[in-house]
Amino acid sequence: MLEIENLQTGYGRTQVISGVSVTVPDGAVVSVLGHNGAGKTTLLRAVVGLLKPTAGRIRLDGEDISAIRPHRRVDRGMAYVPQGQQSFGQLSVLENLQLVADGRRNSAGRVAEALDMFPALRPLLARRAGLLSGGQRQQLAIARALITDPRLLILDEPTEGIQPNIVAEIEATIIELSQRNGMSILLVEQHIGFALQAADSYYVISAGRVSSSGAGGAGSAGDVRKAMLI
Amino acid sequence: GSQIADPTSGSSAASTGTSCVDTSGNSIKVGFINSLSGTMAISESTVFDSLTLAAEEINASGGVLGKQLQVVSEDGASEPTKFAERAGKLIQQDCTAAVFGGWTSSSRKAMLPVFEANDALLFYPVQYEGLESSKNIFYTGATTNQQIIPALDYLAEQGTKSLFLVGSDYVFPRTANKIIQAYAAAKGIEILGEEYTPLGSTDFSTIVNKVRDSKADAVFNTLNGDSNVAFFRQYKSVGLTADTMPVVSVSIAEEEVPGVGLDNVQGQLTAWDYYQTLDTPANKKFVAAFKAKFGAERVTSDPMEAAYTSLHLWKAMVEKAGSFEVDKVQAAADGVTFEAPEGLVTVDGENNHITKTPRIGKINSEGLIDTVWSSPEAVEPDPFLATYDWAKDLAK
Amino acid sequence: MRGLLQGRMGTAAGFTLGAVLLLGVAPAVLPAFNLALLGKFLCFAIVAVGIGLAWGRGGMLTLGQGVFFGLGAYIMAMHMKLADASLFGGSGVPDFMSLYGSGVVPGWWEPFRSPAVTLLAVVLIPGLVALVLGLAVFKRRVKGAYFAILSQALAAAFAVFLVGQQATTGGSNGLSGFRSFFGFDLKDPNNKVMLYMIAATVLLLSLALARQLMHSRLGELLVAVRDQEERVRFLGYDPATIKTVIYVVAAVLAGIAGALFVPLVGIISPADVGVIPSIAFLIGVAIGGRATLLGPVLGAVGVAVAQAGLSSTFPSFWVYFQGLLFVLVIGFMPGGLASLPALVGRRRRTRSAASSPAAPARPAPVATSPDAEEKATVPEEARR
Amino acid sequence: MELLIGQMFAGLSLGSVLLLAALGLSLTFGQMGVINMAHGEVMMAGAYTAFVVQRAISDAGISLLVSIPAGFLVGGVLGLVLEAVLLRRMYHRPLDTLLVTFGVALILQQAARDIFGAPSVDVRAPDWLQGNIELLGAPIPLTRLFILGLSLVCLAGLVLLLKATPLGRRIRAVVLNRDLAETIGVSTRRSDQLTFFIGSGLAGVAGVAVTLIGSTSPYLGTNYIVDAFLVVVAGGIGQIKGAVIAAFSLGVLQSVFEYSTTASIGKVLILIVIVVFLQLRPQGIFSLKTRSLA
Amino acid sequence: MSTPILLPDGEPRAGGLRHGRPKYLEVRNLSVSFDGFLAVDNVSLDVIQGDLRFLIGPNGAGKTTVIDAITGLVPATGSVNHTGTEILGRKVHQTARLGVGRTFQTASVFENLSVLQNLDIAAGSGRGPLRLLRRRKTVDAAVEEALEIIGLEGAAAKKAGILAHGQKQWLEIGMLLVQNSDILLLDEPIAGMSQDERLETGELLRRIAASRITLVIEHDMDFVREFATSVTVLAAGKVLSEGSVAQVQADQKVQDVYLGSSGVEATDA
Ligand SMILES: Nc1ncnc2c1ncn2[C@@H]1O[C@H](COP(=O)(O)OP(=O)(O)OP(=O)(O)O)[C@@H](O)[C@H]1O
Ligand SMILES: Nc1ncnc2c1ncn2[C@@H]1O[C@H](COP(=O)(O)OP(=O)(O)OP(=O)(O)O)[C@@H](O)[C@H]1O
Ligand SMILES: [Mg+2]
Ligand SMILES: [Mg+2]
Repeated sequence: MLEIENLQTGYGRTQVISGVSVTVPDGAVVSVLGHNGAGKTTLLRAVVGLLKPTAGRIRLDGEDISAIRPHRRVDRGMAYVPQGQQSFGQLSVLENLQLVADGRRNSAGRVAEALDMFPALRPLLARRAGLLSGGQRQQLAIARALITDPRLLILDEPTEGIQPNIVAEIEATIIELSQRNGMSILLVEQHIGFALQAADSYYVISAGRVSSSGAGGAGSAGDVRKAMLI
Repeated sequence: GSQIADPTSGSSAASTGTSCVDTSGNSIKVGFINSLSGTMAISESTVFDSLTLAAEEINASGGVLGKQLQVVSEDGASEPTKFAERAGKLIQQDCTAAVFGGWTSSSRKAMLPVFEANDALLFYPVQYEGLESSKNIFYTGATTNQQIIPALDYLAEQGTKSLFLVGSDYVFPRTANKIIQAYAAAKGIEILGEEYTPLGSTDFSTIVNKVRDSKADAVFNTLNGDSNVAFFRQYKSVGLTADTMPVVSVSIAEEEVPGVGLDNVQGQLTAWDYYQTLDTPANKKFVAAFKAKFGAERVTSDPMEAAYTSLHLWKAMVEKAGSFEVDKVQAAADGVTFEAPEGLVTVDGENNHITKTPRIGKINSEGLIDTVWSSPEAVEPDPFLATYDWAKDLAK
Repeated sequence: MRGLLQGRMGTAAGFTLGAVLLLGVAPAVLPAFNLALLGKFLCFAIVAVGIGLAWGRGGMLTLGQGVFFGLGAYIMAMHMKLADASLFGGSGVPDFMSLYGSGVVPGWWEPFRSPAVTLLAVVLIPGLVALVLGLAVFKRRVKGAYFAILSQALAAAFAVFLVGQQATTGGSNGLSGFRSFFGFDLKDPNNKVMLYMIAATVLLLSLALARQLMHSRLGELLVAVRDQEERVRFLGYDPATIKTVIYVVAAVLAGIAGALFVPLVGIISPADVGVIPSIAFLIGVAIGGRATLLGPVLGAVGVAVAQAGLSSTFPSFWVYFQGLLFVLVIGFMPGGLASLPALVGRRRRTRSAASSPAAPARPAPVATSPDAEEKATVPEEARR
Repeated sequence: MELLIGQMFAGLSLGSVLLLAALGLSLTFGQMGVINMAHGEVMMAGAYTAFVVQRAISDAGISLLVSIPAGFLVGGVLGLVLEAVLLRRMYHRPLDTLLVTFGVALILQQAARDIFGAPSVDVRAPDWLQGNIELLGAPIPLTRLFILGLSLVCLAGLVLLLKATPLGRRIRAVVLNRDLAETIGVSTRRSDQLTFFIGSGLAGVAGVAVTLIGSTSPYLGTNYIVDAFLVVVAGGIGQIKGAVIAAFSLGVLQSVFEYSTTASIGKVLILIVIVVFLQLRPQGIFSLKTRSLA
Repeated sequence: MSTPILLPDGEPRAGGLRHGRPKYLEVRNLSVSFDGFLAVDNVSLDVIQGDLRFLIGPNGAGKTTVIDAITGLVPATGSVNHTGTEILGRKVHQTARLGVGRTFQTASVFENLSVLQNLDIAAGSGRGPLRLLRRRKTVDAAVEEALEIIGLEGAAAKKAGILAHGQKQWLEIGMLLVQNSDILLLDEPIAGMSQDERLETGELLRRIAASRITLVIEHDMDFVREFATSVTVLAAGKVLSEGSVAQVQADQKVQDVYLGSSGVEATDA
């Protein structure tokens, strides 16, 4: 599905990612772990196209997409939930969802489906997204991403700031999306437990490089902890 | 520096204007100062053109005292401060023998101290509000008694009993209207309103409502520039016409008519001392020369004629004095004449103004202005209106 | 610590050099006309120093400095008119008042007969007006574009107002035709040199003041307020106060510059205080480098010199040139010329160190602030 | 009575001119944060378009009807170029756009002078807009009525576009968070270009409209720009509703002030009213709150 | 390093300091309404110096709004008493000067200033105008200590904008410390941190809480279990439960709306 090959990127003069390779096979869940500031978000921003790689390649279904604008990548089946509960603050919750559904088949149905997945949003439909609480906004962000029916879902710390019982739900949703719908998922997550439980494989990033990687599953937690302490 | 101890002796230190004018070669420098950029460029560039024409004519006829004129041109950029600065440059750095130009009162007021301090000469070619006389400035445009008062006389003669005054908010309209008020009070004309709009303003709906409501016999218009366009369009759109309520304008000349739109101003009145249509030999020559140089579609106007005249008058003064020196030129000025396009003009050495022939015109269907009334003879300049009884209180 | 000392010495040396050039060399080599012209440019430079503080440092885009410039200038002009009237006319009534007005000096002119009151007012009135305006505006959290447009409207209103008061402010003619300056004859070339020297000295002083402010804690706080005004509140500061202080400083500098402009140029009119001149004040600041100390000064003088040189020879070209300056400098070089060395340096460095991940980081771009030039302005000791 | 109606209408029509001038700004300034000082010059371009069209089609009526879409197109294209060459790199520096576009304004003014000459040119009003109708004795100029109608049509079109179409949602989304918009599949480039095209196009239309009442000269824009910005600011940035209320209140207020005092004092009073008003409502008539600190 | 000024030794404990005259935060009947919607509904709450209180509850429960109200960011009714002083109804900066400090759900530091400058500004709200006009010659002892506490000594001269997310949050905590607030209100201070960073931060919070009034909003229950000395649960704007971690966890209502897998979110209409 997605191959990141020896990617380098950064901000201005600062190189943040220096040669990272990550592969997300079709239908697989891949977790990326790493310390604060390790460059996880930066990596994802490059994958979705918000940052230009200075070297390396990003392939989607075998095709190099490094030069393609972010909104075109969405058309090819990518969806992105950025870190930090982002939404269009002055648009209503409904408009936030419609925005993505616009121009797609059965747009009303898509919005309804997304709301079924996050029923907490229903009573808030008319409220401006900027007034929602952090957690509400995060749910909105995930719902919005799912409306496009992505084949590859990219999530940056999706459970950050979410109440425990919803976290459990989001986790279940993610696993379900991958298992039932065969969606490929690239997940950045700080909860080692969940990150590994859900993942088919994991990568640990530190100082802009992959410091360790392996197959997922709860069993690998020890390896990961060790990798992250270094 | 020198502190002024005794105010009366103050001026003795003043004459630092040891002139740097170079009269040794076979050419002599003169300065032109006009706004070639900014909002006033519209009007002032036409003056620049006619000054250029005059300079070429003079050079072609052998120059002044045998010296060819060498023109140094400066841009006043429509800012008084710039005029003051650039005038300083023309005098001190370029060492010009005389400077020609300026349009707005503010540019003239800004330059006046510069010319006085350096004891240099400025020729100012535009009708203005009067109440001024400097030995360093020659005024070749009309002062109030050569334009506004004749216009009022004409209106009174036509039986006008009431007037509405509309003007741009600056010194010329305000002073003109002060004179009109005094005149009206003396002659029993009723002033039904006096309105000013900021320069460049384009919304006259309130003012035309007021004018229409006043039912005055005529409007006296001292608006300047683009405001005239808006005023006349909106004047017409509330149903006012030259027949129902004529407008006398003192700042609309031939070159402004197309912009205002002939439909909107045809038949309205103007007050100037010169129109392109004047039938004098000097004017025929002037218009022909101008069109030959700048194009047949160009028109000539009063300020252009006054500028053209000013350069020729200076030539006459210098040749009478036999010198380019400022004090000699000043001394020779009185009585100098020139057969100008508007008719014979004579310099009044008393106040440095010239005699002029006031004319009322009517805008015709070609956008030119036909004379409908003309003063029987040239009028002596009276910038302080000293000869008018009713104006006694105006300038203290 | 060594860095600090070097910085200090460097500054002292630079300051001395500037003083020698402005106060020693310029009067010696420049002809009278050019010296007076330079004096006028220095007035613009003083305004620019204030704008540099308010805009470059504080993020307050003041499109209305013409108001304060005008206040200072008109106060000085009123005094000079009154003084001339008593010295030369004897009547005590300025000439234009008897020509266009009632011939009676209005009450609010009278205080400015006194030289002392005038000098105080030149500083205090722009300062007070800025204080009231600043408090009113900043306390209500008017900022960014609102503030810019409001201040622009103010400049427009001020100019329209002045034009309308023909009898008391000279209307569109403004005030001109001055003969003496606190008893000094304005025609005397020595006195003109003295005026220039005053302007140069004031400029040097205002630079010193600006430097002190920039490097003080207040300067740091100002940057904090510029970037995250709301956050500053939670630390116990009132951003409105901080902004107002700097706004007042900028206004006072503009006022003093205006007051010096009048005797140097010999006229002040509404055309010098409205919207266009107010924006024109900004161009030099932007070109020189708004957030630096010297950038605004060099930019202001540079633009003025270029204009004096180019505008008469190529009037329409000058307008294009001026427009292009705005477009190119602000659009493509927001740090102004001051950022040029840094830009060139960076390019060179990136070329040589392209692959090193250890290259020092650049700050994230922050809304409202051009980030490129900021680097140069962090106090040395913070770098240790 | 007659005068009252005349003055009421004067206020409304002044308001409609302000609104027309401010609508496009409300879009480019309010939605995109670009303080476009060249907006007035885009109006000027629209006005000269009317002039050029009238030279080609001498019938004033047809030429007016052709000029409106043509002015929209010319203004829009000018906006597109401006956006593509300059403003796209400046969206994170809103205050700087003010100065850059001021430079553009200078250049456009000078260009107009060099192309069309400094004196103003004449654009004739069609016969069917000459004169006026009487309303209870007060003359209502037809040109004014036409402009009022035109501004309402433009307003309705804009509101519909922004509030009721996906396009409008996209435009608003891009303004709020460019990166996010891009990553959910919205082409920010297209949206920016479109916004600018429409906003500047509206300015072009405004330019065509004002040829009916004022002069067509290189300085046409400078007469409107400050007022137009004040309308947007007083209305609340990005609030079209607010801009409408502000435009008409300012129009009516100005005609009242102008009637009871003088035009100059009226102008100063208006500005003072706005400053005071912003004291009471610093974010304009309408404002949107969010919880973010910024 | 001289004697610590910011962080005296000690451990937080439920109920706060038992001796001396501890400072306290007393919230009574606090309500916040947004256009008729009651985001905070009659909340009463006491935190005593030395207690490390956690505020938990569903998304949208009103936790952040409680802090917003205490710090003067949103208008509220009721009373908030800081050791005998009413602090409700004041402007934000006045409240801050009364010793109330906070962090934000998304880190907000001055990105264009260095770490040192950030701290220095935080330390300085009490400075007189004259000191403000002078340049900073020395580093305040408190600032120096804070740098060490938050582990950013090495980064003192760096611009805050280039710090990693977690470091920014530490910097914010450091700013609170030098600000010398009695009351610290922290909104999800460990969001986005990795496991070991969480632990470090938790330890830091314990040290801080030993001598201050500390209220922390958090969703990570592991973290709450590890570090809280007492917990208040907010749901739909009301206090749902209060007590030790164990007590709260055992509360069926808390399980229903927050912890448990029942998954019903507190709707707020
Ligand atoms: N806009 C930016 N400009 C410059 N540097 C940046 C920018 N954004 C991030 N960085 C730097 O890049 C590095 C990696 O940041 P990134 O956000 O990718 O980390 P992360 O692994 O996602 O961390 P976290 O877990 O805190 O989200 C950090 O050092 C950060 O300071
Ligand atoms: N200004 C406002 N106008 C209207 N509603 C608001 C406003 N601010 C907050 N709300 C609403 O108030 C409720 C409480 O929000 P708050 O941010 O306090 O929740 P929270 O407990 O901090 O949630 P989270 O854990 O998700 O951060 C939410 O439903 C939110 O949508
Ligand atoms: Mg991240
Ligand atoms: Mg919250």
